[in-house]
Amino acid sequence: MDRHCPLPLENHDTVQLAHGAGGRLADELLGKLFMPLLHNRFLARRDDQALLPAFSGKLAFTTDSYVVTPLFFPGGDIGSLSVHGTVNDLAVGGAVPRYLSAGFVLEEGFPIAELERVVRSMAAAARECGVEVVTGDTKVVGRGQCDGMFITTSGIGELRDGVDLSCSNLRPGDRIIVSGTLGDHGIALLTARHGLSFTGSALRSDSAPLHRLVAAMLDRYRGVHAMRDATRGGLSAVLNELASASAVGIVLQEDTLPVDSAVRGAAELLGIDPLEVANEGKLVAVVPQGEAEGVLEAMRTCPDGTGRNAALVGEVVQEHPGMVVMETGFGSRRIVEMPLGEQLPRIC
Amino acid sequence: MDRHCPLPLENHDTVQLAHGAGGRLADELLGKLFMPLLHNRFLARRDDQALLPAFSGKLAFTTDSYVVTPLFFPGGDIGSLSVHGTVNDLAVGGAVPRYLSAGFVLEEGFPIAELERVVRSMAAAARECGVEVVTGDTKVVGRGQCDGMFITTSGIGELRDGVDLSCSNLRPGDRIIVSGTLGDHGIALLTARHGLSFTGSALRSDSAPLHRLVAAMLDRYRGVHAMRDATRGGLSAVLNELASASAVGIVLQEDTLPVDSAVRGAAELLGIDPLEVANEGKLVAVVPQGEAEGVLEAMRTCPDGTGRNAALVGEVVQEHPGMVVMETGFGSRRIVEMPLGEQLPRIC
Amino acid sequence: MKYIDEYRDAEVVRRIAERLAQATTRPWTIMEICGGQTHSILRYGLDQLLPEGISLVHGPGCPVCVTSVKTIDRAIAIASKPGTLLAAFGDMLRVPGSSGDLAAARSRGGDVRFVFSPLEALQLARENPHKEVVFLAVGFETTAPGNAMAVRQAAREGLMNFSVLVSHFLVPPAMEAILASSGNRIQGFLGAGHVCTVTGTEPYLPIARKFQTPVVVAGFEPVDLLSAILRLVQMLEEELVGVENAYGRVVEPQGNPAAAAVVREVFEVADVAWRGIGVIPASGLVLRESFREWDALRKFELGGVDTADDVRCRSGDVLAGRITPDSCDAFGRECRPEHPLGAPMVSGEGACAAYYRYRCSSAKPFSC
Amino acid sequence: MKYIDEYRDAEVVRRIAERLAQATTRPWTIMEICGGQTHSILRYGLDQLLPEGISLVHGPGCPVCVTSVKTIDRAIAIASKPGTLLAAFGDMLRVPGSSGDLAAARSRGGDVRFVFSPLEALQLARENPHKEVVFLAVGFETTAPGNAMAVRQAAREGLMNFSVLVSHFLVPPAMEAILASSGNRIQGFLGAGHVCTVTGTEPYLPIARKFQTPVVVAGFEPVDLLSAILRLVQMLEEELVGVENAYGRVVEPQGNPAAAAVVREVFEVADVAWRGIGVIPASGLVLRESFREWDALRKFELGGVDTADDVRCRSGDVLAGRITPDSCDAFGRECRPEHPLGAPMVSGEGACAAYYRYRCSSAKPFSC
Amino acid sequence: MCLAIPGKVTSIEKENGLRMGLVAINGSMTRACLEYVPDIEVGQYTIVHAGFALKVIDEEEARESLEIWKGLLGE
Amino acid sequence: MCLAIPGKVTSIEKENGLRMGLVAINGSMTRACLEYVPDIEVGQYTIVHAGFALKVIDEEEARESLEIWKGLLGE
Ligand code: SF4
Ligand code: SF4
Ligand SMILES: [Mg+2]
Ligand SMILES: [Mg+2]
Ligand SMILES: [Mg+2]
Ligand SMILES: [Mg+2]
Ligand SMILES: [Mg+2]
Ligand SMILES: [Mg+2]
Ligand SMILES: [Mg+2]
Ligand SMILES: [Mg+2]
Ligand SMILES: [Mg+2]
Ligand SMILES: [Mg+2]
Repeated sequence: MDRHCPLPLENHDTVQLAHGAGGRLADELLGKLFMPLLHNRFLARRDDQALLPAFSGKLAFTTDSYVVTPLFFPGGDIGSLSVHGTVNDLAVGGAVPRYLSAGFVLEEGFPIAELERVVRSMAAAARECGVEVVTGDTKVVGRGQCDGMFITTSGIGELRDGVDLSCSNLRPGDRIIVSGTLGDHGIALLTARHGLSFTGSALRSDSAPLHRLVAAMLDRYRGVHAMRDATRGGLSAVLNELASASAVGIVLQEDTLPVDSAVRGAAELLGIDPLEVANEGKLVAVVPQGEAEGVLEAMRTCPDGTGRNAALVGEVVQEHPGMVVMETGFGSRRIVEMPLGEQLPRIC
Repeated sequence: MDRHCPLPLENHDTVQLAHGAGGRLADELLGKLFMPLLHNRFLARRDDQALLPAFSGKLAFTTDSYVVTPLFFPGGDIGSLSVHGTVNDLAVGGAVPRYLSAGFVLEEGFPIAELERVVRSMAAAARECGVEVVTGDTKVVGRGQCDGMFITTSGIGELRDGVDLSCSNLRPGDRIIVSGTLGDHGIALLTARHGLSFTGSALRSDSAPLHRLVAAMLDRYRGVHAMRDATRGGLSAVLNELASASAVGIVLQEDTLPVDSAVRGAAELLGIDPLEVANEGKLVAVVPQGEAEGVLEAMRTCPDGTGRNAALVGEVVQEHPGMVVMETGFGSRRIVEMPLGEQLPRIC
Repeated sequence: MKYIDEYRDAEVVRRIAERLAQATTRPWTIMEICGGQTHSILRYGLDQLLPEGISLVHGPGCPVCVTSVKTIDRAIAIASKPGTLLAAFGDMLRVPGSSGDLAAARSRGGDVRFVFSPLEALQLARENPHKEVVFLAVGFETTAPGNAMAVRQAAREGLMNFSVLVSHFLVPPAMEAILASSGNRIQGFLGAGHVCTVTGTEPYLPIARKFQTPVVVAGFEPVDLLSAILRLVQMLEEELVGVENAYGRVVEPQGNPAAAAVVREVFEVADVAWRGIGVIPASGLVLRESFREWDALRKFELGGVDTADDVRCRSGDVLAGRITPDSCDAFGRECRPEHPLGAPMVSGEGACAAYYRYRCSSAKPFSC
Repeated sequence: MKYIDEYRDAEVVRRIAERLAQATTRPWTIMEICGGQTHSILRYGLDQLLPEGISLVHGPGCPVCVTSVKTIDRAIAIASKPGTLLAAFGDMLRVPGSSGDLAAARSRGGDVRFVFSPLEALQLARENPHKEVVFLAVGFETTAPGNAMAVRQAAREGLMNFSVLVSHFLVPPAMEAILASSGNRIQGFLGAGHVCTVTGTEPYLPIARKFQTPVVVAGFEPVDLLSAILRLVQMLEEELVGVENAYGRVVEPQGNPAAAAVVREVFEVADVAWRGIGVIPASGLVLRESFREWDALRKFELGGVDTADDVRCRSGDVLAGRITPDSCDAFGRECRPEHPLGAPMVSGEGACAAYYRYRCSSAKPFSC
Repeated sequence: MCLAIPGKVTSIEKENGLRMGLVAINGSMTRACLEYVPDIEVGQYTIVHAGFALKVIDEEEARESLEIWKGLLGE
Repeated sequence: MCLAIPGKVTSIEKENGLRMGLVAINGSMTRACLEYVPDIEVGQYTIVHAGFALKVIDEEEARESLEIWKGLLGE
C-alpha cells in the first residue's frame, strides 16, 4: 500500500477548508480533479509556475475575475465563461490566445461534483479555444465568505503582426459594427436569478469565444481601428469609453441594433435597456468606412456562426466629442449615457 | 463643465455594487484609484489587455488568489502579499519577475479608504520588486458574498538561461537549505485573528519578495536543483511534495531548523508545529552537496537580508522514497507528514 | 412584439405628428401625469416631433418619486435591524432617504432584496420563516391590486412574518391639487393609461368639469402618446371639456372591478404626503385596521424617523409641473443619477432622470 | 524558553536514558495516562530511547478522544440550528460524530468557531446578543476550572444567551477502571502532570495502594518524561508502591484549591460514558442544578440523538491500553488523520494520530 | 409609472390558492397572477404589471383603432 | 491532554470583574485569567492552559531538580 496514495475524493463530497490549506487534501484536489481534467505538460510538472516556450513577438496579457450568479445558467456556466471572457479580451486586443491561468476561490461546503462540472466545462472551453490552462491555484474560504465559487483567469496571447487596435483610434467617418444580438447574457442571468417570476423562457447567455471571429475580421482587414467585447455595461459602456478615449462623437441608428426578440420582450418587461446589459460573446468593432462592408461580410460568414447577426449600427462623427447619440426611427435623437452601474429592473 | 467628469470618489466612502458593473462608477474607480496608484504605460491605454514587448527567451507564468484574514496584519497586508506571493512563485521558478495582473473581488460596503490603502501597498511592493501591474479587473459582489476583498494576481517572468529548477530534480546527497525562520506568517495571522487571546505579541508575517535572494543564489550557482517558496502547508508540505515528485527520501536535523523565538513560544501554546505553518517570505532550495555551502553563503550575504537566517537543515537520501524524516537531537527519528490541511490549534 | 411593434411604426408616428401640426393653431401646455409616459416621450424623442406651441409638462406620476423621505428612512431602519429582510421593487433601491438609500443600507449589511412582484416578497417570507420579511409596497392605483393581493394572501396563509410598509398614492387628487394650485399653467391632461386600467375613466370626469380641463387617457407607445396628444389638442382647440379614451384596448370606462374590490378590502383612503409636494387630502391608501397584523409600522419601533427633503431639490416644482428639470440649479451638477438629490433623478420614470438620460436638446449643462 | 528548553537538553536526556537502561532488569509495562505525554513521547521519539524491556502503553487521557459520539452529534445538532453559534476548542472540530464532524457541520452552514479559552466563548456571547452561543466544554480536571469560571461568569453577568454542552472527565476513576479490567497489563502509571496541577497528587494514593501499582506524576518535556519513567522503573524494580511527584515545579500535593473550589461550585460528579470504553461510575462532571440555565441540554430540543461508535474502530482497546494503535486493522488504511474512524486518530494527542504522525518504527503500514 | 407589458397567456394553474399563468412576451416567459382577469383563457393577450395581469386586451378595439392610424398612411 | 505552557506575567488588570494578565512566552504574548493564581505578581512564571493560569511555577523546586539532572552531565 502506497503511503501517499490519497483516499478516494468521494470521501469528501463537499469542499473542506483543508482542501485549500496546502496539505494532503489540497494535493488530492489537484491530483484527482484539476490535473486529470485540465491535463497538459505544464500542469504535469506540479511546480509553482508554468515555464512557457519563447514567443516571437509581442504578447497580450489580461485578467478577469468571474463572480456570476447562478454558477450554472442557460447557455453556459462559470467555467466556460471564465475561459471565453479571457480568451475574448486577448482576441479583441488582436492576439492569438495561447495560455491561461486559473485561480479558484471556493466556499467551504461547495459540492465537489459541481466543482468537477465547472472544471470539466472549463477544460472543454479551453480545448475549443485552442488554449491551455497551464498554472492555477485553489483557495477555500469559510462558509458565508464567498458565494460558492469565484474564478479568476489570466491569459497570454501572441499579438498578430501589423495590428494596432486601441480605444483611442477612432476617426470621424469610421463605422461601428456589432457582432450580434445585444443583451442576451445579462437578461438571461437576471431572469435566471428570479426563477419565480421567469420560468421556461428561451433566454440564453451568448457566452462564446470570439477568437475565430476576430481572426476572420483581421484576415479580411488588418487595419481595424478598435475592438472591444461588450461585457459589463453593454454596448453603451463600450461606445462611451471609445468616444471618450478618442474624443469623437458616435451616432447610432436605433433601427439597426440587433436584439433577440425574447431578450427584447424580457427587457421591456423589466424596464431595462438591452444596450446597457452585459454580453459575453459579442464584440464591437470600429472600421474605416471603406472597409466596413468587407469586415461585416467576413463576420457574417465566419464558420463558427459567432458573427452571423453582425450589423453596421452607427458611425463616428466629429461633433459632440465623448458623447454617444441615438437616432430613433422617428428622426429624433437622444443621448446614450454611460450606464450608472448595477442594473435594477423598474416596476414603475 | 465636462459632462464626463466623474463625481469626486468621496461621494461614496464604501464600495457599491455599481462599482463593479462596468458603468460610470466602475470607470471612476479605475480612473481615480487604480490608475493613479499603479500608473504605467500599459494601464494608461485603458484597454482590455496589456500589450507587452517581446521577450527573448522562455517565460514563467503563475497565479495565486489571496484570501487572507485579516486584510491588514502585522508585517503586511493583502496588497503587498499578493505581489510578494506571485513574485516569489516566479522567482523560485528561476525567472526574473516582470509583469503582474490583478483581479479584485470586493464586497459591497468595503471602505474605499481601505481599498486605497491596499492598492497603495500593492504599488509600493510592485516598485520594490521591479514589476508592473499592467492589467486588472474589479468585481463587486453583494454584502456577505465575499469576506471583504480577495485579490488574484498572475505574473509573467523571464526565465534565466541555463537554469533548470524542478521538484523532480532531487538526487541523493543533495542538501536542503531553508532561507530563514519558519512559520512566522501563519502564526502571526492565527494570533492576529484571535486578538482577545493574543495581544501585544512581537509576531509579524515574514511577507517579503525573494527575487533578489534567488538572483544571488543562481548567480552563485546556476545548477540549483529545486526551489520552492514554503507557503501554505509550510516546510512539511514542500518537502513532502519534493520527496514524492523526485521519489527520494529526505532527512531533516531538528536542531538546525530556524524558528523565531516568539513564533516558537506561540506555536508551543497553540500546539501547532511551525513546520506545517505558512511562510510568505521563505524558500527551500535543494543544492548538490558540493555547492551547498557556497549557496548558503550567497544567501546569508544577500543585501536585502531575506537570507540572513538561511540554514542547512537536511539532506536527500535514497532510503524511504517519498518520505520525510526528522532526526531529533536525541538521536531518535520521526516522520514529518504531509500536513492534513487547516491548522487547528490544540488545547488538550 | 404584438401590441407593441405596431404602435412604434415610424411612418404612422410621422403622419400623426403632421396632423398634430395642422391641428395646432395656438400654444398649449399639456401635462402627462404619468412618469412612464415621460420616460417614453424622452426615450423616443417625441417632444422633438411636436409643433412649436405644444409644451409638455411632466407630472408627479411616479410612486418612486413621490414616496416620502420618511418612508425611505423607515424602510432603511427596518432593513438595518438584525433578522429582517426588506423586499422592494428594483427602482426603490436607489431613492435617497435623508442619509443614503436602500442600496447603501444593503452595503452596510442590511438584507435588502429586489423583487418583480409582491408575490415574490411573499415567497421570501415563506422561505425565511426565521426572518421578518417586510415588503415596501409602493404604487399608484395600478400596483395597488397586486400589493393588496399579497397582504390578503399572507392573511389567508397566516404568514405572520410578512408585513408591508405602505406608500400608496392616488392620481386624481394629485391632478386636482395641481389644477387648484396658484400659478397653474396646465390646460389639458394626458391620463395615465395603466392607472385607468384599474380605475376606469370615470374618476376624471368631475375633475375635467370642475377645472374645465380636458383629459385624454393615453397609452405608452409612440403612436399611443402622439394620438392622445392630437386628440387633446383637438379638444383644446375646439374648447371641448371632458374625458376621452385613446387607449381603448387596455382601458375600459369602469376599469377592473375585481381588482378594485381587493384594493378596497385591504386598503382605505387617507391623507398622505407626496415627496416634494406635501400632504394632499385623501390622496393615498393605507392598510385597513383588519390587516393591522401585516402592517410593518405596527410591528417595528420606528420612533424618531422624521426627516425633510433636501432644500436644493426643486422636485416639488418639477412634479407640480411648475418648472422643467433643467431649470433646477442642481440638475446635472450636484444632482445626477449616480448621486441624486431628489427622487425624480432616481427612477427611470423620474422626470429629472429622463431629462438627464435622453435629452440632447436641454441647453444645460450639455448639448449635442 | 525558560522552563522548556532546559528540559529538552539532549545530553541530559541521553544520560537519563543510560540510567534507565542500567536500572531496568526486567520487562515493565507502563501506561502514560495522558495523551499530551503520548504526543511528546512520539514527537521526540522517546520510546526509541527506552531499554528493550520497557513497553509504553498509551492511556485514555485525551478529552477529545473520549468525548462520546452522542456529545459530538449533539454539538453538531446545536451548531446546525439557525441562530446558534457553537464554540469549541480547535481539536474538537475534526472529531467524528456518527455522520461527519463539526468542521463538516460548519461547511454546511452551521456557525462553528474555535476558541483558545472558554472566556473567548463568553466574549462571543457578549458580542452576539441575537445568537445563542453554546460552548462545547470538554476537558479533564485541568480544563474544568476554566470552563467552570466561564459558566460562573455568565451567571454573574446574567448572560442568558450563553450555555455549555459539558463533556468532562475525571482521570482517577479511569485509572481504576483500567487496573480493574480483566487482562490488565499495566504495572505502573505516569501521572498526568497538568491534571495534578489542579487535583494534587493525593487522589492517586488510594489507587496505588488498592492495586499495588506505583504512580509517578510526570511533566511533558523529554527530561520530565524520561526522569519520571526512570523513577517509576526504580519503584517497580524495588517493589515500592506509592505516589511520587517528578513534576514538582508545577504540581503540589494539594493541587490548586482555588481552582478546585470553583469546579465544585459549578460542577458535580456523575457517571459518564467514555468513547470506546463505556460508562465508568463517578468518572465525569456535569453542571449543578443551580446553573441549569446555562445548560445547553436544557435549552435545546435534542431528542433522538443517540448513536454508537464505528464497529471497525478499536479505540476502546487502544484507550484501555490493551493494544497499540498499529494493531488495529483500520490503522493507516480506512482510518487516517484526514478520515478518522475513531477519535484517537483525530486529536494531536490521540494515540492513533500520534502513532500515525511520528512513528517511523511502526511496522505497518509503512516504515522508514 | 406602472410599466405594463402585453403578453400572451400560455398556461394556467392554481398555486397557493391563486390563479397563476405563464405569459409569453416574445420568447420570454413571465409568471403572472391571473386573479384579476378571471375569465382569461390560454391564447389571449393580457397586460402584466409587477407580476399581475390587469386586463384582457381588447383585440377588436385594438384592431379598429390601429386601422384608423394605418389609414393615414394611404393619404 | 492539557497543553499547558510556562510563561512570565508582564501585566495584571481587572476585566469584567476577573483578574487577567498578559503572559509572555518568548516574544509571544497571551492573555490569561489569573483568578486561580491569586497571589501571582508581575515577573513571576506561571503555567497557562486554555487561557487560564493554573499554578505559579516553583522556581526553587525547578532549580533544585534540574541541578540534579545537570549533575549527571559531570559524571
Ligand atoms: S434635478 Fe435633482 S435636485 Fe433638481 S428637482 Fe430634479 S431631483 Fe431635485
Ligand atoms: S486506528 Fe482508527 S479505527 Fe483503529 S483504534 Fe485508532 S482511531 Fe480507532
Ligand atoms: Mg480583462
Ligand atoms: Mg473581460
Ligand atoms: Mg473586455
Ligand atoms: Mg498557489
Ligand atoms: Mg453563500
Ligand atoms: Mg502560483
Ligand atoms: Mg504561491
Ligand atoms: Mg509557491
Ligand atoms: Mg475586466
Ligand atoms: Mg463578510
